[in-house]
Amino acid sequence: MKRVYVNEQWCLGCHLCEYYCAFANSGLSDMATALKGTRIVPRIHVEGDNSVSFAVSCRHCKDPICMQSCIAGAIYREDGVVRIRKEKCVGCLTCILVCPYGSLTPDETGIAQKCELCLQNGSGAPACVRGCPNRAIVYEEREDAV
Amino acid sequence: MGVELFYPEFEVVRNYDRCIACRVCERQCANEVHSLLESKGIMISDESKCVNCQRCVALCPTRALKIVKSNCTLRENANWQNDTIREIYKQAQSGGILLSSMGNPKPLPVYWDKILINASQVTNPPIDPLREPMETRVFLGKKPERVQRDETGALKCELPPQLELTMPIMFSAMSYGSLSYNAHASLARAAEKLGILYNTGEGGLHEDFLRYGKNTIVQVASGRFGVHEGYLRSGAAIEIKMGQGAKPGIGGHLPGTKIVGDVSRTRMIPEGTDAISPAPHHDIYSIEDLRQLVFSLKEATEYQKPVIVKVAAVHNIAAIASGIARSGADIIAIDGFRGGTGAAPTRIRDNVGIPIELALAAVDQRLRDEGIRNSISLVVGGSIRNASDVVKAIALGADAVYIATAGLIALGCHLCRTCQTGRCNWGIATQRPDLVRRLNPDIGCERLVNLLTAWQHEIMEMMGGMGINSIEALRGNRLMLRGIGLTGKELEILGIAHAGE
Amino acid sequence: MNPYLIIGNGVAAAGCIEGIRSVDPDDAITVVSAEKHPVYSRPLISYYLEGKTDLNRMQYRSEDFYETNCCTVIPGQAEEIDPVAGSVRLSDGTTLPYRKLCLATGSSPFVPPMAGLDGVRKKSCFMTVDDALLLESYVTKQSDALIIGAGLIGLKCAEGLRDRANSITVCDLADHVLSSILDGDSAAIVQRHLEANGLRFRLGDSVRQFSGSVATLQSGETIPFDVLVLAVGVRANTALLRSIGGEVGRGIVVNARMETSIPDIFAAGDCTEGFEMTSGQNRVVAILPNAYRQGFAAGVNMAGGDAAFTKNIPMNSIGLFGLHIMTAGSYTGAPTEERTETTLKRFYTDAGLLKGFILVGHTERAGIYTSLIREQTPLDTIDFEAMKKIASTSYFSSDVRRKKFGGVV
Amino acid sequence: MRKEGEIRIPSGCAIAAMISKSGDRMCGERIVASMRPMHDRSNGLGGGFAGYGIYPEYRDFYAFHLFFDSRSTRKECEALLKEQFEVVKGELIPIRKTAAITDEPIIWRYFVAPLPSVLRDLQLDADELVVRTVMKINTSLNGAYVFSSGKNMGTFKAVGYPEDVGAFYRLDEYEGYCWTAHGRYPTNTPGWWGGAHPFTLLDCSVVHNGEISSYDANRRFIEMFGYKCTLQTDTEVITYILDYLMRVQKLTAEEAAQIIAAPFWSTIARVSDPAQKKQLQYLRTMFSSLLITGPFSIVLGFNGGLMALNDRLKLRSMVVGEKADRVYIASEEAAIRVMEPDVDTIWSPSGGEPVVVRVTGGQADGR
Repeated sequence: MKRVYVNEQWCLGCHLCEYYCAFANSGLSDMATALKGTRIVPRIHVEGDNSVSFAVSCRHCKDPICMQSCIAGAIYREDGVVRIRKEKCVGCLTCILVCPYGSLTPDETGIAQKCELCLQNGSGAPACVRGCPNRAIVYEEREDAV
Repeated sequence: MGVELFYPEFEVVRNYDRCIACRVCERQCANEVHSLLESKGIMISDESKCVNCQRCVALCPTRALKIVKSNCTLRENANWQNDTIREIYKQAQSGGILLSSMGNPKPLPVYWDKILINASQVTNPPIDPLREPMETRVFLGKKPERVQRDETGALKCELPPQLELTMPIMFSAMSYGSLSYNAHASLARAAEKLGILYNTGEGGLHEDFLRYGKNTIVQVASGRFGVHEGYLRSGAAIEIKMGQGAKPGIGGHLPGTKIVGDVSRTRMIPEGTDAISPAPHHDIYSIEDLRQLVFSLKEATEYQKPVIVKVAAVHNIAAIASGIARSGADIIAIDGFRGGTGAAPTRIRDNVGIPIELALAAVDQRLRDEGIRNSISLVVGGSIRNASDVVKAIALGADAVYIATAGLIALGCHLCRTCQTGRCNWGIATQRPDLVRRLNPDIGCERLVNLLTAWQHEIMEMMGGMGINSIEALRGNRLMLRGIGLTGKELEILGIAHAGE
Repeated sequence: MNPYLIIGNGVAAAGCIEGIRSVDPDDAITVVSAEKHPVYSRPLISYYLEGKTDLNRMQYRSEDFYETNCCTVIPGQAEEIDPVAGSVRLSDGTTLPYRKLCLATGSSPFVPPMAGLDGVRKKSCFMTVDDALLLESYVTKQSDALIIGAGLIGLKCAEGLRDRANSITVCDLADHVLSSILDGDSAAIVQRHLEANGLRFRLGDSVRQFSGSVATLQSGETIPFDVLVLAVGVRANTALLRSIGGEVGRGIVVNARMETSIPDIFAAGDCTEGFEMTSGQNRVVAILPNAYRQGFAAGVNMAGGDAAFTKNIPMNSIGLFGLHIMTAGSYTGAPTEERTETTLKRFYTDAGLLKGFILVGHTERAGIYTSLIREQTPLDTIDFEAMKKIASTSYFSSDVRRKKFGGVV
Repeated sequence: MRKEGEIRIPSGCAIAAMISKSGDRMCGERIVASMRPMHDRSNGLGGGFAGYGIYPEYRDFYAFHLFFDSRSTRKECEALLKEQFEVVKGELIPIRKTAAITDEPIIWRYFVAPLPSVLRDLQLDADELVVRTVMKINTSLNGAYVFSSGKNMGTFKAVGYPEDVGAFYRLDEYEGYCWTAHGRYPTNTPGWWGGAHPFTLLDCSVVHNGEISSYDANRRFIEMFGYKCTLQTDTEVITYILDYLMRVQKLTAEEAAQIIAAPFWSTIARVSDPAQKKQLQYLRTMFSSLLITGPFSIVLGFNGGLMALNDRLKLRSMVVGEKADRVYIASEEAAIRVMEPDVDTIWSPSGGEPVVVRVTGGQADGR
């Protein structure tokens, strides 16, 4: 399946992916309206400093430990995509405690959220990928880990 | 001086209704124009630092930014124009030569725009490039005067070394050092994909790019940076740079701040030292000296590589070209006065040299008058901006063109003309690693390939319109051109008739 | 052929079902359930009281879970295993034959003897959804609740009851809260937060005697209450295996394949004890993530596959009135910490490895810390000093990052 | 309107040719007749013929055909000729006055041989001296125009329809082993006698139908080698190209065809014979400026044979018929049927595929 990958060689640390992510998941049609005056809570985040930076979002593991560990059974896999049933999540954050990539975050209400590849929010391709100015984030099929 | 005598040239216009304070502009501006006013949570700008490179404008996700030319002007004066006065203020403050980058921006004639191209109607059918073969392949190099046959009567089919190009376009010299690693990688990869050549410029060849040797022209300039036997052998051709259109008669000066790491190693000079190319080659003070260097280089490469001699278009270019054609060189490259540069004295850039169109027409005709046009190929550069410029150049008599600025624009250059600062926000003319990273060669290569693929299609369309299905039938085919609004003298030099004739 | 048999119907059982089905899509599975509910998330019962979830959303799997997995659920209590015949007898006398058996019997509340306890009318443990429903029926806005036990269960219960009751007092013999996962120092931060949220504590004390609706503590203090919650501790349900001579410690002893000492009998979940890597010993690590993963491994192996449950460490993520506490591993070796009035980050390292941590009020990317423990990442290969400040994969080498992020994991 | 030489003149046309492989001489009347069914391909502004083997008695002399404006020009020209040539005969070309052909200039022919002393002085071969003389007369002697200069061959052309031109020049009284013919349909000339086809230089004659788009590229290249394209017609430049390739560079007709109608690079890439491939690459690269693009069908006549050739896209019609030792070529099959109603085979050559016919006996001086 296609996943989001980051090539840190090309990441500029511009954080645009975070804003495009937040916008894509806002459900609004205008970015300024959606994000003005808010503290964004994106599902992808840029780590690193000026010399090395990279964006991290869910790896959509084949054997997702977040899903196995979810005390509410709120995390599930659908066609390889690891997703959260938000209405079931109680915000215990066990998923955050177990994810070795740091891919999950609490949303504005304390409920866990993660990248779901923009499959349900009407963006088509992941918004972070489309918004990346330097093709540091790509959405593609890969085999095993390099 | 405590007073800035001039209002900033540009204004940053921020639409606060749209600005979401994401700080992309701040992170992406190497000139530190933007910053967040934490206390109010809003973005502010220091416009005096803005060079109008448009990086912030391009990346602003809500299109909250635009950069406009300040309309704070001095009283109008056709003689003492704003720019003129600004330059005086600058020099009065600095005491130095004014430096600029990229090509001559002055409103001097662009002859390409005064030349029109023909098309077939009725008596001769246009050719549809989507249906019929349309050939743009060219071979650059010397062609012998006579065919030879062996004892059996068969033709001897050996030619002196030729450069094969899928289209009559090459990337002209831009050194590693003046350009970033990623810009060079983009050019090299695109040249390989396109089946054309790029040019190392005078900065030597980074070892990572040795693999693109078949698509590389290695340049030997007056500073001889990075020149060694392996370097000469690693390319497809060798170019001796005698001059550059943006600064004829001037050497080069790459500031020590750009001579870092790999650049220093590739140039074979210590880190931090200024790389100074002398105005002349100190072993070439005459045409016969040039001949010696041409043959030295041929000897060093066993006569396997064509030698290009690049000169700036100056007043007596026709005679110079004739001399070069007889020097043993295989290809002559002429760079017109609108050609770009990473840094040049402003006065030189804006006032020295002649337009490439006139130089090309004069040189091509002169070489034909002397009957030696086929013994040398002619490449022209210096602001070839689009496919029709290419078609016109070929029809005037060029074998191929060199492009550089157009390529850089494809890579993202916005012609802010401040390459000399080394703070290129587009990752092109800089060595700062965080800025270099902004140019992903995957994208750069793709965009260059796209650009030239598009140009090739356009060239084919125009050729087809003229009923020509191979580029060699366009070369020197000046009947396909007509001048518009040109004087009799200009038409005479260009060797074309006026529209309507 | 006899079906796969699972005793218990909790999360470990669900994991076991899914584990079996990942290998064997067809053969019958029988589940013996002591509770009348389909598998639900036990830790959610406090959220139920709090109103953050409901009985429907507490379902661990979808409604058709058993049907789509071809499972037969039999209500009942398993009484005895006949390992020779390969069958289990239920309390109603039914005998269920098995091909492979998985014991997912979980644990039961441990209630120490307390004088007068029988005379308390409104009392409950806090383990099951039935416990929660019972408590819900007891508690009114005017109720004063007394909770015996300031561990995870007791405090989550307190959180769930706070807005439903008039007052809540928590009493524990230990001198600090969450004594199973925090030391006194770190617990103090948590306790202050809980007190600020209206809980009252009586620590280092225990009930000497109940007299109707008044508890008298060892210290002599008397605490009147309307509702009593017993959350002292739990014990693994090991009797079934113990009675046929299987190896049992604090839990049913299993290996990494989740096999017990008796052939064809597996065990998973809170009832087991297995190798725990940070202590280097067998331990009962009764946490939900383990239950599922152990169940799944057991299921795979029962169906003839090969799966191992490894990298087992204790870990907990618990939120109390908005304050998150995350802990993992063992608190052995040298601690280093950073703290504020309300937050704490403490790491325990030993022999160049991270052994455990306590985070109070920090959650960001905590899984990276957990992975350092589980992967036994040598700390000298990363910038651990920076990592301690904020978890980030940027402190790994770019090579490691390429491996982590470059492909399918 | 300006005439040939003052402006570039493209034109559409009819062409025809016939040749006897064994060198049998054929009466000129047949070739004249072949042009009648193609009447509509001309517009009366030019017609002409070239015959090979027509002057057997003067076979060793260059036969110069000239138009003169006036007697004085003729005298001036004759004086010039005599400086470098021995003129063995000079006479008016016989004509038959008809109503269809008017305003004729003074039309003379001379049979000449270069003076050996001149060749020695100038270090030139005879052909080259002839070429230079032709160029000189045609560029600098106003009112004189050499329209034929080969040995044992001659060109006859005029303003008018070709069939009338044939009658005017009394071609029924000539016999040759090879004839080519041309009817002209120029689009921007009032018609000029010198501008009619065939165009010749030495024995090389070209009739051409088409409008080449490579004209100026070809012209500016070929002019490097002493040729002067004074008429600015396609035929002229093609003639010079073929003269340059075949006489100066000593290439064969087939090799010349591989240059002017070079195969596409993609075609060359598919050639399996490596030697052949290399030659095609070589010729195309070496003489790239002599590639002719745009529509053309030409018949090149030379002593001892002819070559018919289409542009590589075959944008003009051309058919070839054969009967016994005779080969017929024409823009339209109808013309061939007039020359030989009962041909053995008839076909249409592909674009860029040269049809070369060589004569093995009779009057031919083979190349």
